[in-house]
Amino acid sequence: MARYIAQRLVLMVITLFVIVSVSFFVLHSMPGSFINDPRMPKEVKKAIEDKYHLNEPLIVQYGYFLKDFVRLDFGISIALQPKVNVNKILATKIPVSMQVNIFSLILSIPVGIILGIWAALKKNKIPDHVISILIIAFISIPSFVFASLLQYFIAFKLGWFPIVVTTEQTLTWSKFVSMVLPILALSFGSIAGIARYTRAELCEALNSEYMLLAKSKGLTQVQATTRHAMRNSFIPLANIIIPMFTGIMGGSLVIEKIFSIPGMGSVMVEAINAKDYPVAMGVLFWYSLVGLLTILIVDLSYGIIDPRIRIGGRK
Amino acid sequence: GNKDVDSEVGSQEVADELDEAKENEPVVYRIAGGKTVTLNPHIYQTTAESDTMSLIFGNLLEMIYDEETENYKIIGNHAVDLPTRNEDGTVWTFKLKEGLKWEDGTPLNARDYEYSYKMLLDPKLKNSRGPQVFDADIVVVNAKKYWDGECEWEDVGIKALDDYTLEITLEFPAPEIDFYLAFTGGGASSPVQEKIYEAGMNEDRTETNYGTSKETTPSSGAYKLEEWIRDQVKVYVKNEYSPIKDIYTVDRIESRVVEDANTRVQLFENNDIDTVVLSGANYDKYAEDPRLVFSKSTTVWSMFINMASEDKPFLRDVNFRKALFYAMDRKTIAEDIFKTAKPAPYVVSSFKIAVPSKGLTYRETEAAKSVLPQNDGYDLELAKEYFDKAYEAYGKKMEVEIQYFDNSENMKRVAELLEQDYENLFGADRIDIQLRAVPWNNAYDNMEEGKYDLGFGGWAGGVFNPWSSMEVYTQGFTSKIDQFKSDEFDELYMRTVKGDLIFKEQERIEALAKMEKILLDEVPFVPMYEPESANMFHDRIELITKGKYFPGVGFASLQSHFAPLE
Amino acid sequence: MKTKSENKFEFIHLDAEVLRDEKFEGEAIGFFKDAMLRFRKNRASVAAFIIILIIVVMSIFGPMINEYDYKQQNIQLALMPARIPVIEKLGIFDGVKTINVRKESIEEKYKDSLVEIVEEYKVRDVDMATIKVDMYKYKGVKDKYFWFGTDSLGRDQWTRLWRGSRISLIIAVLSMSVNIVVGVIYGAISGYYGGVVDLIMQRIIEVIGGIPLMVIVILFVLYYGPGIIPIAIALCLTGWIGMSRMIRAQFYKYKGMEYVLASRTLGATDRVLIFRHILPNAVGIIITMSALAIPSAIFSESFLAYIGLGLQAPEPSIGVLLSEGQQVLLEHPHLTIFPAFLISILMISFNLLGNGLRDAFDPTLRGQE
Amino acid sequence: MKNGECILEVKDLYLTFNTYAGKVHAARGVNFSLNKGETLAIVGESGSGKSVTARAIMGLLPKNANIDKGEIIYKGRDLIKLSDREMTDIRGSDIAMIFQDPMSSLDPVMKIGRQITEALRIKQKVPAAEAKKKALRLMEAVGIDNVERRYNQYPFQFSGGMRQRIVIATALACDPEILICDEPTTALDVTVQAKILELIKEIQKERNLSVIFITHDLGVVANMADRVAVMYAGKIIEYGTVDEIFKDPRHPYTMALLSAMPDLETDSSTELYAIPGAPPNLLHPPKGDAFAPRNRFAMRIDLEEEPPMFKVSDTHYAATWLLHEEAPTIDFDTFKQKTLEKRRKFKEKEKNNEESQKPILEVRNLKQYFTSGFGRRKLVVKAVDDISFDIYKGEIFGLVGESGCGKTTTGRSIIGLYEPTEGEIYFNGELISRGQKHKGSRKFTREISMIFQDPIASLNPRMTVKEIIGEGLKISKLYHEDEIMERVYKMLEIVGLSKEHANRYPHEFSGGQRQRIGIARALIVNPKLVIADEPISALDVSIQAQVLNLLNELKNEFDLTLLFIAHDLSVVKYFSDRIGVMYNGKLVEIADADELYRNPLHPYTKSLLSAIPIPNPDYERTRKHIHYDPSIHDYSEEEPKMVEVKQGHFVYGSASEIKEYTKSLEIYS
Ligand SMILES: Nc1ncnc2c1ncn2[C@@H]1O[C@H](COP(=O)(O)OP(=O)(O)OP(=O)(O)O)[C@@H](O)[C@H]1O
Ligand SMILES: Nc1ncnc2c1ncn2[C@@H]1O[C@H](COP(=O)(O)OP(=O)(O)OP(=O)(O)O)[C@@H](O)[C@H]1O
Ligand SMILES: [Mg+2]
Ligand SMILES: [Mg+2]
Repeated sequence: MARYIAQRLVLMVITLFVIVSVSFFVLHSMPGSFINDPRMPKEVKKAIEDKYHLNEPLIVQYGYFLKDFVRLDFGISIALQPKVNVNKILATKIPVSMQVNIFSLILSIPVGIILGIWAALKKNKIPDHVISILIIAFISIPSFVFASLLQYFIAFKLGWFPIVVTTEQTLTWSKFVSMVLPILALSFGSIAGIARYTRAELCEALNSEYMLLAKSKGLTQVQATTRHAMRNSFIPLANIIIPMFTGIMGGSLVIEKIFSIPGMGSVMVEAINAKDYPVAMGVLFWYSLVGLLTILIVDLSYGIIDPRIRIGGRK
Repeated sequence: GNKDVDSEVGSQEVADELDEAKENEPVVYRIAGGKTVTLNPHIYQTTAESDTMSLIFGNLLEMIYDEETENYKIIGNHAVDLPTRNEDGTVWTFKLKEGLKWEDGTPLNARDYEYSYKMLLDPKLKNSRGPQVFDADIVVVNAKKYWDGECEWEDVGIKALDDYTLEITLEFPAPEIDFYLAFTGGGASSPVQEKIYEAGMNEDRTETNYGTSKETTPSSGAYKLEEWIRDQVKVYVKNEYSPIKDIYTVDRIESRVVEDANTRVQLFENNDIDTVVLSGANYDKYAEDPRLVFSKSTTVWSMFINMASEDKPFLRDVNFRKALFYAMDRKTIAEDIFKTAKPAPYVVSSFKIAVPSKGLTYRETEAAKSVLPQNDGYDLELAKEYFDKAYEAYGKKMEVEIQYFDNSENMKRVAELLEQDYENLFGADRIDIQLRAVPWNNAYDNMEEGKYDLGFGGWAGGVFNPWSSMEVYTQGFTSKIDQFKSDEFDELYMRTVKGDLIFKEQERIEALAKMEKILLDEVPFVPMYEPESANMFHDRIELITKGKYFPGVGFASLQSHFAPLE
Repeated sequence: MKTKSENKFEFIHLDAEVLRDEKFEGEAIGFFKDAMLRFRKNRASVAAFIIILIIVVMSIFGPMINEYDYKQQNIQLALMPARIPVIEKLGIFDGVKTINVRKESIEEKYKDSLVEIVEEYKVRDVDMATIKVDMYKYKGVKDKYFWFGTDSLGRDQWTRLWRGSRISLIIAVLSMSVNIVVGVIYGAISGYYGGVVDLIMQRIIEVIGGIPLMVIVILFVLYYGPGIIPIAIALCLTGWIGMSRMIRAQFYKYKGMEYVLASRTLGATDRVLIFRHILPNAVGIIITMSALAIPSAIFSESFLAYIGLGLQAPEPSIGVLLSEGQQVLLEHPHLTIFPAFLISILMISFNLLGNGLRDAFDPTLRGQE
Repeated sequence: MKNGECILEVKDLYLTFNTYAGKVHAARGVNFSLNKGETLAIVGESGSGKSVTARAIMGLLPKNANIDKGEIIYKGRDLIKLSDREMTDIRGSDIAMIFQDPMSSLDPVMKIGRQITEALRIKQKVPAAEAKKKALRLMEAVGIDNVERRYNQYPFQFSGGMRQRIVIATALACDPEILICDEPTTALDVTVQAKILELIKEIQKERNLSVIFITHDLGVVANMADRVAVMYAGKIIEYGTVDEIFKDPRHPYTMALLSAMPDLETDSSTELYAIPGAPPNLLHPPKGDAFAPRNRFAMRIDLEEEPPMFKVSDTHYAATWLLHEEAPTIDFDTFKQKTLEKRRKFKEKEKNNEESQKPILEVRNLKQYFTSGFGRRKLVVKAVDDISFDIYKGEIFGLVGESGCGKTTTGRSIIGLYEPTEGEIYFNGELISRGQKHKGSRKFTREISMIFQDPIASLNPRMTVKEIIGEGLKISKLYHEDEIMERVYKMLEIVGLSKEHANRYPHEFSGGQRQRIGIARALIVNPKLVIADEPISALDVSIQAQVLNLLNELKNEFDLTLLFIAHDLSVVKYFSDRIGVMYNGKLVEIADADELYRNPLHPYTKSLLSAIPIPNPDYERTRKHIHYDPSIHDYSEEEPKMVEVKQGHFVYGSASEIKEYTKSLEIYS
């Protein structure tokens, strides 16, 4: 096992390196400069760009980048938060998004699963249809419309929740209350995703032979479903749920903007728009790393959930 | 001077006064705005940042609203009074107040100023605000050389003669108002605290983290940061050590980052913030609201024409450009698309002051009125006439592309409107207009490189110096986005800004009118409108300016009267 | 009686040599025909299919139904609320708008068009009122009907919406087609040859998938301008990955099937095996994935429009309309409601269609259901 | 309740399924009763409604099923009327069921122990320790060793046979009174099957269980049952004691079924009896006797009226008009006479001529290893491990062995689907074992073709029959389109299908027909050697005969040489000239078919032979199954070899074993 993980990690490092390198060249081939003051004299602009080696051949810049990169240092931001270390920017932004995301997870996983189970058990009956329609509706209404409506009606018109998230740094009750709407807005999508997936997997599991055996043992439908079908559906479910866990570090551009959450949502887009290469590269690296780790975790989780793989049997 | 990104986002500073009844309750002013990128005064970029800096960074001088004269006024802040100058206006001397202190109580004196300028111009740091002292209204001796690393600091014309005397030596004489303005407000000319600036320096002395967090942003101004959470909130409270703190009535400013315009309006309606800037989309709803006040801008937005186009010779034809000029429906653009803007068939904004002593704007002068075209420059007959000529000369269908900014709905609409208007007026068989969305900084790059046909742009400039704003149209200007070239124009510019006309009020104004006329005749760009933003202030605020917007101080909300919060 | 029953107990097959297999009745039913038969029995999917057809037809002819043009502006009639004949009698979509005005201007401006005063209040000692105004009367165009209202330049939203859905659909179909072609070829090669080829090809996918879509899309739009084709291609840059994974899985599954082996023992070439034997199995999946890919492409397009990477004006798309509408959502909801409704309907329909197709093409359900 | 008393009674059970195509009438009035302590076997072709009936008893019907009428009386209660909750109490504790497929009926992610104790813990609230004790006892009872360790393992760590034992243990955990076994051994090897059957019998005796045993294998029935019910098209058409059914069947279907089984006595020179046609489509159940269209003795009334149950004896009933007093009497003997006399005789094998002395195929030291994974996870499966044999022209070489022993792999290596890890294969004296990619070997492989096991999986569902059959010709590019068509039609004719079938798709055909299409595909290219990989194991008994007859016929007509792979020894014996027995990747014995049956030497061969179920209750009662334990071989000192102990009789063993084998040979003769 350890050896397998080691092998995977080595492969991952290589992949990551290629991703980062390709991205480096792609990013740096964007036209434009991070200095967007058109009144600045040309030579001043050039001098400042020179300071960041931006006028040198790409390959030389790549060399500079690699030198720091091996220490996982992406340097300082040049446009988004000038002079602030990229990793530090991420370290302040990620927890903010995480706070909301964690609650959204806590909400969406059980709700999604329960809806999925319910729909599967009532397959092709009214609850199933209602849930299915809801799921598609959740998926199909763009989040910026959805979040705006939530904010307008529930926060502004009804006044049940604050319009924007409060600024407290620790998680207090009032902060939590203010996060309810963004949490909801974030959750609809994942609830729908989980429910849909659960339903599909469960429908399959419910028709399996071991369910028959379980029922012929005298278990009730509910017992058989929870004890057997759910467990077996969990393997494919891990495929979408685990990425949700690792995805909590990201933020939603739209929802964070609407509810004024200073999280990760807009960082990448802004960094690209502002040509803030260090930030863009940093975000890209950490996200790719998390992404690849997620794939690895998903693969390993199969082993944890499925004894056939854990104990080394063949599928 | 900055390029305006989008006129919809204006500045947000305001003030108030203590209510007699609730003496001990601090006056709180709550605002919402965009993100602050940096508070390092040597590298900031936007007006929003300089507005913030004005609160926390003191300077030698300060511009305030004077209730008596009902106008703005420049007073000494760290300086005892206005500076003195030598005869030809090249050497200026500030006397500093005694007992000035930084936020932490350590003394602040002329040496801090000198250090600060030294750092601003440091050849290794390559601060982007450096050009402010060698490529702006004032040009300090040898500043550019030092920035380039070509001379010693001793050669630069900025000296702390002693702890309380600062001497600035200029390469060219400067009018008083230009010189004063260079030392008001917070920004590159405010001092930085050496201790913190040095502590944040990296090994190579190429970067410092000054102004990147609350800890690294010491106050020398009327307010100090109590809290700064990046991209979320800033709280300012009065700085006890500030010599001018009593001018402001507001004790505490809470500023929230809210990027979504709808959200801001809801927060305002919900009484969570005290003021809001309305976008065009939200304006309709409040069009008749008595709380509305309007702020002005120094920018005239124009449609630039690539008058040196290689592949489209008709763009080089002044008749064609004039046709575009006269066919532009400025009123519709200003009133129906932007809602709050004003049609502007001219180059110099109506907000710019020509006679600072009287507060007289350039547009109010006779000289300016004489160059103003009729009927806002909207004359379809004339336009057609010009177009026919141009069309005849070219002989075939003209295909032009308008580039617009991809982040501005309104600019898109303007482009859409122009497409329809021009095609309808000149005939879709004779002119075909294409639209192209471009990220705004790329749009400017394209224009600089002459890779465009028609494109929107606008220059902001100092309110008090309409002349120096003309630099952008001179041939020598390095970031030129138009393709206009005129020796006559350049000469006039040199004379009004660095030459013989500097201190000759009337001739200077006439020269400006002449420059404007040259531009309007050549039409390197078609002026469209000047933005005004609609602001709303909460009932509890009574603006000291009575809703008028003044150069340099805006609505002076921080000096205004505030009723207590419920 | 007796004879009759004797007759009854007479052997009838005795002489027949060998009993032969029964003859078939009816037509031979091919795989697709069978799938279609089963698809037709799924009522929800058929309904969804019909709705999609209607939308497609409307996206072609919708803009021609009324007298307006998608780019014809009439700035005097900007932001008119929706007004639909007949339905207006029900009190909705009747061109009435609620606005806040000074009380004095009711007399001055809105006297004729006033429908109702909802509320009166004071701001800064000025009398204000919330009133309902018939905007069509107010603007003096009582004879006009903008079914879905107008946008901020006074263009007819109905026309723009259908025009927009046409363009969204074109983008979606374009990007989907490219995704399918690339995905199928890539997945087929990777899955069929397996081994080292597969290993390398999968690593390439990992890398491509690792580069954030945003960067590529922005670059693309920067270089090629925000046209239909660049956006469609931008959506393809990583969009084919999902398809190729599915196809690869199919190939893994089917390349060991006995009939593939059978054909191989007869000396079939790789090409025959891939295109004749294995790929047809993936057709169901391809069709299903396509049906599901279309709404997600429309969705991605609207997201791009939201962050400013929309189409070239004045061309509308559902995404462009939505992102324009969102900015004035609360003030002029008609600009959001209609596109949002359309996109939801499209999504729901395509999803239902996709589900129906999946069932129809599922070989395990063949014959029985 | 005393033995012999009726414990469960199914009365007139009528069951339908709602499908898109219409109502499927799966059970059309099923009547039977089960007595305490007895084993009732229900036999019948696939699709006759056996499983449905069983599931109706358990109350575990699929959602689209409806019970239209009927009663299932258990202890005075009608199970159909019970709510699901009440049924839950009955399931497991009173009536338990074992399903066909042991691979999928255990939850793959739950430990074995928990699966056994689950019902105890949940339903009877037995404390954990006690439940575990009981489970361990049960596991021991079903013949699992090392129970303590096994208790905490997962299903995938068990072999198929052991899993089926666990399923049985699970079913027995709550001490049910009735055990329903729905084809519990069809997925298993003969040897394993024999063990499981023994086990069920033992347990039944021990616990005095009543068992309903569902199967389509008459051999198994003969072994297991006290009474037999024969089902056809959703009805029980005959039931009686096992002797009555096997010795004195009354329904022509039962007779046909019994006649269709090859036994060890018949040899391939005689045609097997095959029931013609295919079972009726239960979407539109026929009027009258459902079997009539396939019945040689159908009478006019059979087409018009459904026959009632006629009583033959107290225990024996049959539903056929033949038992009507006015009908002519057809008993089993007449049936046999009438049908069997008509059987064609195939040409006797001509042995010992010049041609047949020459091997057409020589396999030398063939090794085929599969590796998966890499590094530490590398796993080498020695699917075929050093085997050598020859096949002579015109002969049928049978290859038998348990599942997974490498039979298929051998066949596929020969045809070139795999590149052998080691060893050579010569076809007509030319080396062909260099994998498919070599152009040279393709020419030879065209002369070898293959028939596959699964008639469903081996036909491309998206191609018409004519495309499937014609593909080989098309690929060879030797013929014109018209010529290909002509040959396809001819081939269809030969395999007993007609021209009009050519445009149909495989799913429209029955299993037997599909396999015939597969045979047509293999033969149309005029192969010299045909590898038939279990061509009949997926088919019903009645259809098996059709296919075997066809192969038999074609063999002579086309002058084929066949490598016939199967795990059913009785079929191999019937069909082959020589037989190779494989075990775990190695050939352990090769001999002439008769010789092998007469003188099996290798203990594995003996075990295999003893496990064959024979559809003869008398024989089955006395049969003793010989267990094979591979650990008896001690090859640590002596290298085992393949040795010819008698002319044409090879056996694998170490020198000392060979000596023993030779000795026993002498005793035989
Ligand atoms: N869920 C279902 N939906 C529709 N038809 C079904 C369903 N289950 C079974 N049938 C049909 O009912 C009939 C009887 O099926 P059943 O499974 O009882 O056959 P069987 O005798 O057990 O056959 P086998 O030996 O293949 O297991 C078949 O025609 C089958 O197609
Ligand atoms: N492509 C393959 N890769 C890895 N292992 C394989 C492969 N094909 C077969 N095996 C393994 O080789 C062994 C022999 O398989 P083979 O299919 O030849 O058995 P068989 O005797 O035909 O069994 P059955 O009666 O079940 O068909 C099995 O353990 C099987 O799992
Ligand atoms: Mg069955
Ligand atoms: Mg096999």
